[in-house]
Amino acid sequence: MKINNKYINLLLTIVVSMFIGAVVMLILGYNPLEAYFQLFKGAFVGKLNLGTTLQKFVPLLLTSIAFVISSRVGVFNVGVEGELYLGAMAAAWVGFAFKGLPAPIHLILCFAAAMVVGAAWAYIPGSLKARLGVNEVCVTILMNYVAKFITSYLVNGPLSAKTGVPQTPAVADGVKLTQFMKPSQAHTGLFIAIVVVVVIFWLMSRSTTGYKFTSVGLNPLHAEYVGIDPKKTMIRAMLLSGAVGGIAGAIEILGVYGYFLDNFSSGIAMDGMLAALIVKSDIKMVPLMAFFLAVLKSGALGMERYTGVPKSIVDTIIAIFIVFATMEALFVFNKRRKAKKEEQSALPGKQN
Amino acid sequence: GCGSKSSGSSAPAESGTSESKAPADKPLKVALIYAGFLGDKSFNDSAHEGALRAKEELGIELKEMESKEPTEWESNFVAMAADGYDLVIGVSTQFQEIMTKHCPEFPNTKFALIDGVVEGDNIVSSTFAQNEGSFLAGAAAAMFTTKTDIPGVNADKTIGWVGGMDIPVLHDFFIGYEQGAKYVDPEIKILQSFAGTFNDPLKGKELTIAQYSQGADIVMNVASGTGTGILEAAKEQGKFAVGVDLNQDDVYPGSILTSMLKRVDQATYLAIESVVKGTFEGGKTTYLDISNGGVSLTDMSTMKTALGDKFPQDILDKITELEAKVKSGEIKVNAYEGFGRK
Amino acid sequence: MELSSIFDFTLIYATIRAATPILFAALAAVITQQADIINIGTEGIMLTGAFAAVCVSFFTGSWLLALLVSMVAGAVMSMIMAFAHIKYKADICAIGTAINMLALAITKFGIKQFLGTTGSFTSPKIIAIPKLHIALFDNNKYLNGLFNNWSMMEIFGIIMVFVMSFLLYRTVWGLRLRSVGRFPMAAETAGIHVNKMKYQVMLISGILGGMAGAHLSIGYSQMFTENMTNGRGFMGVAAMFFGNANPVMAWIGCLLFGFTDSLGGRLQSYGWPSQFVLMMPYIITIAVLAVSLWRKYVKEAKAKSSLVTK
Amino acid sequence: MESVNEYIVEMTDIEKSFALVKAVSNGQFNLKKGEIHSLIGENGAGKSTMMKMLYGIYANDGGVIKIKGSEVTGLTPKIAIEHGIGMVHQEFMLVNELTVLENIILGFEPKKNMIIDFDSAKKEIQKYIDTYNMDIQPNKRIDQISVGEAQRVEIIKTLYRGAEIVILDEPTAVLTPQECKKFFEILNSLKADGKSIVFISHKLNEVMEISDRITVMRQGKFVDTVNKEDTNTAELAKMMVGREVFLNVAKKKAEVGKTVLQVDGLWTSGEKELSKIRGVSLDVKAGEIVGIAGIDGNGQSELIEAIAGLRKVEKGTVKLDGVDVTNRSPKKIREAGLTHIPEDRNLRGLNRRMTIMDNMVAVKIDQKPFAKGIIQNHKEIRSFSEKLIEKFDVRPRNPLALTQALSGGNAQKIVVAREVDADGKLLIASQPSRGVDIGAIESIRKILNEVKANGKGILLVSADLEEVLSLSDRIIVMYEGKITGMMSAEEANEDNIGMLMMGGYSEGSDKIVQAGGEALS
Ligand SMILES: Nc1ncnc2c1ncn2[C@@H]1O[C@H](COP(=O)(O)OP(=O)(O)OP(=O)(O)O)[C@@H](O)[C@H]1O
Ligand SMILES: Nc1ncnc2c1ncn2[C@@H]1O[C@H](COP(=O)(O)OP(=O)(O)OP(=O)(O)O)[C@@H](O)[C@H]1O
Ligand SMILES: [Mg+2]
Ligand SMILES: [Mg+2]
Repeated sequence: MKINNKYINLLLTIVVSMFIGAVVMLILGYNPLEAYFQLFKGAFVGKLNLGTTLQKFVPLLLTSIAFVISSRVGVFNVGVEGELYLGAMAAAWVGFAFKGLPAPIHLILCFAAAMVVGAAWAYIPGSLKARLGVNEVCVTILMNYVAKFITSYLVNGPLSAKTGVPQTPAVADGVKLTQFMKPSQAHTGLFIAIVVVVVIFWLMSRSTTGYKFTSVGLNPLHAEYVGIDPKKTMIRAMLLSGAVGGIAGAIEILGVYGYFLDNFSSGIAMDGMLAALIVKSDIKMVPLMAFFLAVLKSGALGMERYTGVPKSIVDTIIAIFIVFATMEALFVFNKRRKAKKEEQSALPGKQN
Repeated sequence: GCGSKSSGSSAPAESGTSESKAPADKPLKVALIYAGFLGDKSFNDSAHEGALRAKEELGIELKEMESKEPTEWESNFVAMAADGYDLVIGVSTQFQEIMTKHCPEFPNTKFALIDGVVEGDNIVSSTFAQNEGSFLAGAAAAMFTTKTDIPGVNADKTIGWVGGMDIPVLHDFFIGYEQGAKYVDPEIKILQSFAGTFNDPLKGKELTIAQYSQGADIVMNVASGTGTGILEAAKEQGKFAVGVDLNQDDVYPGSILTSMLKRVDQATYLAIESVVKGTFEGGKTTYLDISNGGVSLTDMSTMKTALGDKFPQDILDKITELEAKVKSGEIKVNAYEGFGRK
Repeated sequence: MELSSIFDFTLIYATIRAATPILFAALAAVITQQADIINIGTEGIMLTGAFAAVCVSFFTGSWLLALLVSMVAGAVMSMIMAFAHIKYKADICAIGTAINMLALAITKFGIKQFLGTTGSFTSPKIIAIPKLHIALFDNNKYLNGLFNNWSMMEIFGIIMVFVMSFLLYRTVWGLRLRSVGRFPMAAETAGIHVNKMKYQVMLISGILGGMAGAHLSIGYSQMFTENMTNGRGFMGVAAMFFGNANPVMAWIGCLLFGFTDSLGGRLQSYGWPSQFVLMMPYIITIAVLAVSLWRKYVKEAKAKSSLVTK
Repeated sequence: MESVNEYIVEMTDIEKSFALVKAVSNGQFNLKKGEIHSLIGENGAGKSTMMKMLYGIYANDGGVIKIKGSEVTGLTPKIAIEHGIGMVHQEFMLVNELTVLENIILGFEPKKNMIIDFDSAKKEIQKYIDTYNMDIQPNKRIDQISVGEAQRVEIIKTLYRGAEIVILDEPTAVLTPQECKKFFEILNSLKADGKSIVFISHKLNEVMEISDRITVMRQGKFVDTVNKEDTNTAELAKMMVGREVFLNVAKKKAEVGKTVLQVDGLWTSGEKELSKIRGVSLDVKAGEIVGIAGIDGNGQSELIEAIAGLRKVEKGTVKLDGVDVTNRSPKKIREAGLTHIPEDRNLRGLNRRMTIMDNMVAVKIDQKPFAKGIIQNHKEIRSFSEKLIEKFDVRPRNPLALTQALSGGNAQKIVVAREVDADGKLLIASQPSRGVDIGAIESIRKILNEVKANGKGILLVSADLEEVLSLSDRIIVMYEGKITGMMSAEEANEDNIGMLMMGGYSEGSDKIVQAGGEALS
């Protein structure tokens, strides 16, 4: 019952945002039916379109899961973007610097490097928070810039392909993830991502690791008292989060580009974080929301390509969509909302 | 200055609605794919200008796709090629890899790459000798910085250079600039900064002011969107700047000595024209340099008007002289790794 | 390398200049944080304010009107957030991020629709917020470099730090606000309308964010560029956390960042690799934060130790 | 004499449901002007809910609330305050980061222009401090004051707001006997000033001592209102629980075995200067209950935390069953045989946002059969917790219920069940019956005695002297982070222990504190 409500709510929210988007388009003199048709088409119809949706879905899914992992232990990890960049760079470096290794081993090495680097990067804000109580939002916002500059330095300096484009040499063909649904850029990284998400889901809901994360996230004092080290656990969750962020980067590099391109992610992880936040880090809803955002993004491309609706309006409508999608209680009817509020406010207040 | 020029940009987007079942003599369908957005007041806008000229003069049908997300560049590119456009133009070096990968898949479509080289029967490429243009700019700046009778110019032999992101092509600009300045005066000091971004004018402004405070009185802008801030700093501080890509002299008349023109518009126009006129020659690379007017400085007329008789005519003379020397090969301008005539 | 031209007296004003946009954003985040709301949407609010300011200034030629309208525009954006968050239970960070996207989109749309261009817009018809010019200082190089031509907003930013400290720690409203953020039930049982307070701070935050935007587009510069905030809103949030939601401490964070940023601008000119110089302000800010908390930690541990007698 | 008008508050046929529970189904409560009226009932009986409706925190679903004879609807805390109602909540409504003064004036600040007039506020508050002889420090922050002081701050807060009707929800749960005595003096002088007082408590002797009338509730329903003169504790207990209650379980001597806990010269940090532990030595043997008596905040919490690995030991050793566990991790210390009922069930004892099932298994999460490697076996966990729920009579019987939805007594039972079942060598029971109703107290005491009989050692800490006296075989008294005395249960009585708790000496104690603080054996 309760779960059903959640999905229905989401659906209703989407309908309302579409309606409002339509009103906006009408006011501006565009035909909403055609625009939505193209949005739909741009996301689903044809290999290129569907493939683009899937290709965009992969990093969104992984970065939102990375965010969810850290939020389990109560860490608000804005730093997935940095982990993604550095993980991508690590994968690219292993990918081109160790050419000649047997492909499967090479591929595993690429991912291992990305995970290690991503995890190491996440270790910094994780341990600062766990040991000194340094606010992680502050640190991760700042660290994202640092990560970007580090990769920018590498790709323009020591690891540059020297082609005039800020990129690394191409990775070995053996480690490139097979693309399917050509000419789109969808690639087998999708399946890797799904496996990662399933593993994480299992880890969070069925394993002692997940239990410990949840326990620490909800009440670190209690966790400490029953013998779970909150600091260690917090750092472990950040390591895992970073590793998943690194995987996201590796998949982008090995699946989409084949080399590291300076500045390749324009806020992928921010969108991932958004997907996670909209559904309040509910791990079951996250893939759905990530997919929804991917559909919007690739549908928007279609809308831009095949209708007269200019990009700026497409962007506006997408943004309005998302604003409405965040409103969880939009369809909780008045009386129930009040009851809900009462229950929430009756819990002893947050007294840090 | 340039702001108003691009105001027509909404028109082509509308014309893109492909009511495609047109008769055989339908206009040529051309798509421009940008690695970024229009409105950068430099590279992209310049290509856009060329395309608009082609539209006006050659009557083509134009579609432009902008995006700052690298993954979308590829899908935009492929979508346009697959959608039956006759000519698809990648407006950035960034399309090199994408075109190498996808152009063979569309043997019946023609492609053009601006600011990079891709081999292929159905592709034309064009590259620029930005180092040569910058050489002239550097020389002009180096001479200008000692003209102390112009208010705002100090006696220090110091000039500045502010770039956007620290990427290879900007180093190609810088190498030429440095060489040009040193050619005029070996003792000159050149301050170099990167903003780390192509779209933060405020950062550009701050860096420029910092260079002014360190003795520079003229700063070259190689920073796309960030550059608007560089130019504004010049005006606000009563100092000077050098524009880039497009003619930016009249953005702040009297503050911008000259602009280094990189005729992206010309390259774009020529590519379109070759298809319209049937002279398209797959595999050809056009190298736009000083000798063919692909890069140059403006005639400084705006500055001349602003300064009146204080305008240092010797700079113009010297530039003309240097231009000739570069053309004749007497001066060889260095290029950054991966650039220069191939 | 000449140290004297790097550590020049102009570095002081450069620091203020670089810190001011972040400072306004930080104050916008501080005030909501006091009510336990993380205002991630500062970035979008600022951008909207910047756009509104340029438009109004361009069309009416009045900077004052432009400033007012930018405040209203910022407030509208923040009230959307407040409404979604308080009434419809939107996750505050989600709606904040969404607002950032919306602001980016509508300003992009607006620049085309109202200003008839794309990307960026400058015009001599944009009237800037005046700078305070004191003719008396003109003849003294130092006084002139240090104190002359400050933008009104730069002065106002500093004033706001103290006004906000006063509001938070001296007034009735501030006391109530702090209780709302820390223990809403306690506030509720003292007869305080928690949600009303939350709406109020969001409104103030929107106004401040709008001003921050106006400062960017008609104070510090006279132009509008797509996404011209470029993460300054986020930096403001970071500064707010740096200062633990205390206005003065957040200001210190902004100054620290502004100082290292300005210093970096000078160091680059001497051939330091640009990326390292550019990442320096971020690293130093993290380091200072970590070290100061570590010192606090050590101090507290010492105070609690049984081996130490007071 | 029983005219309607003499009631200052009348609540009739009150109903209130939450999403899952009917908290109050037939609530009746009348308050006379100038009386102290106790409201008693088991945990979850609906006492707090009734009073929260009167204070406007919850809206009542049914029934009528009259204040001073006229019906009021749409109550909010603000309106309630305007009607002269003040409430001291079970969980203190004090903002930690603010000062005592700021907390008191919150919502009713005196101002000069825009600025808070702290001076006149201080003067006003000083009046109450003087009148009722309540000792508080207005400039301290809440997190720097003791629980007893926080209590007084809460009362002054209601008085400052001009309350004529003062609701006190379990005010004495956290007070020591001495503090309690003082507290009752305050209540009596308030009453003398014509204030009407609602007093919620689980401690029947207190209720008998202070009240004029007593209302009993059971499972959300009104049972009866009686005059104090017409009743006694046994009858009240029966009304509350619905059956006879036996609190004073006969103390059975178990066979005393080897030492399970040996603490030697322990020094550890403290939250306050007075609670720093400076050289404490003690031991607990198998089959005995050692009680630690002392006024809250004299280092008991710190001592327990240090033993349990939750606080760093700065000097000295802790041996558990012969194994040195000084400064080992809580996990390792548990592995060595420690089980621990912590003093604050909400803070440490439970994860309130996890299910009963998850809480029951919290200390065994890595052990077979609940986990194999990192794979959890939810079936085993569930059947295990169902067993414990049954055995310890936790209500509701649903292992998937969140613990935050449980009443205090049932929540405490979960902690007790988990720790007792963990079957260690030593059980530390810190305030095991704080805020728990009389029925639950009875069962918890019974359980502790069983644990002892099974040959475990128990270290009991309680602010409730009666509890320490009735359970312990040996009693240790702590004062300012040191042990001031130790005696066998036979020697102990309220007087000599009370003296030691205040830092004095007692003839009965066989250990004397030396200047350095190290206790001599
Ligand atoms: N001193 C030790 N001697 C023997 N084995 C040890 C020792 N310390 C740790 N181990 C073993 O190493 C493994 C990991 O150690 P640890 O105690 O850190 O567990 P953990 O996974 O960190 O627990 P938690 O996550 O609850 O903190 C466990 O199997 C533990 O039993
Ligand atoms: N906000 C709430 N949401 C849901 N259920 C609640 C809420 N508040 C109280 N309850 C439930 O209502 C019932 C009555 O609770 P109440 O707090 O009034 O009991 P009480 O008599 O004060 O008990 P205690 O002595 O433990 O404080 C309990 O079953 C409790 O779980
Ligand atoms: Mg000079
Ligand atoms: Mg209660």
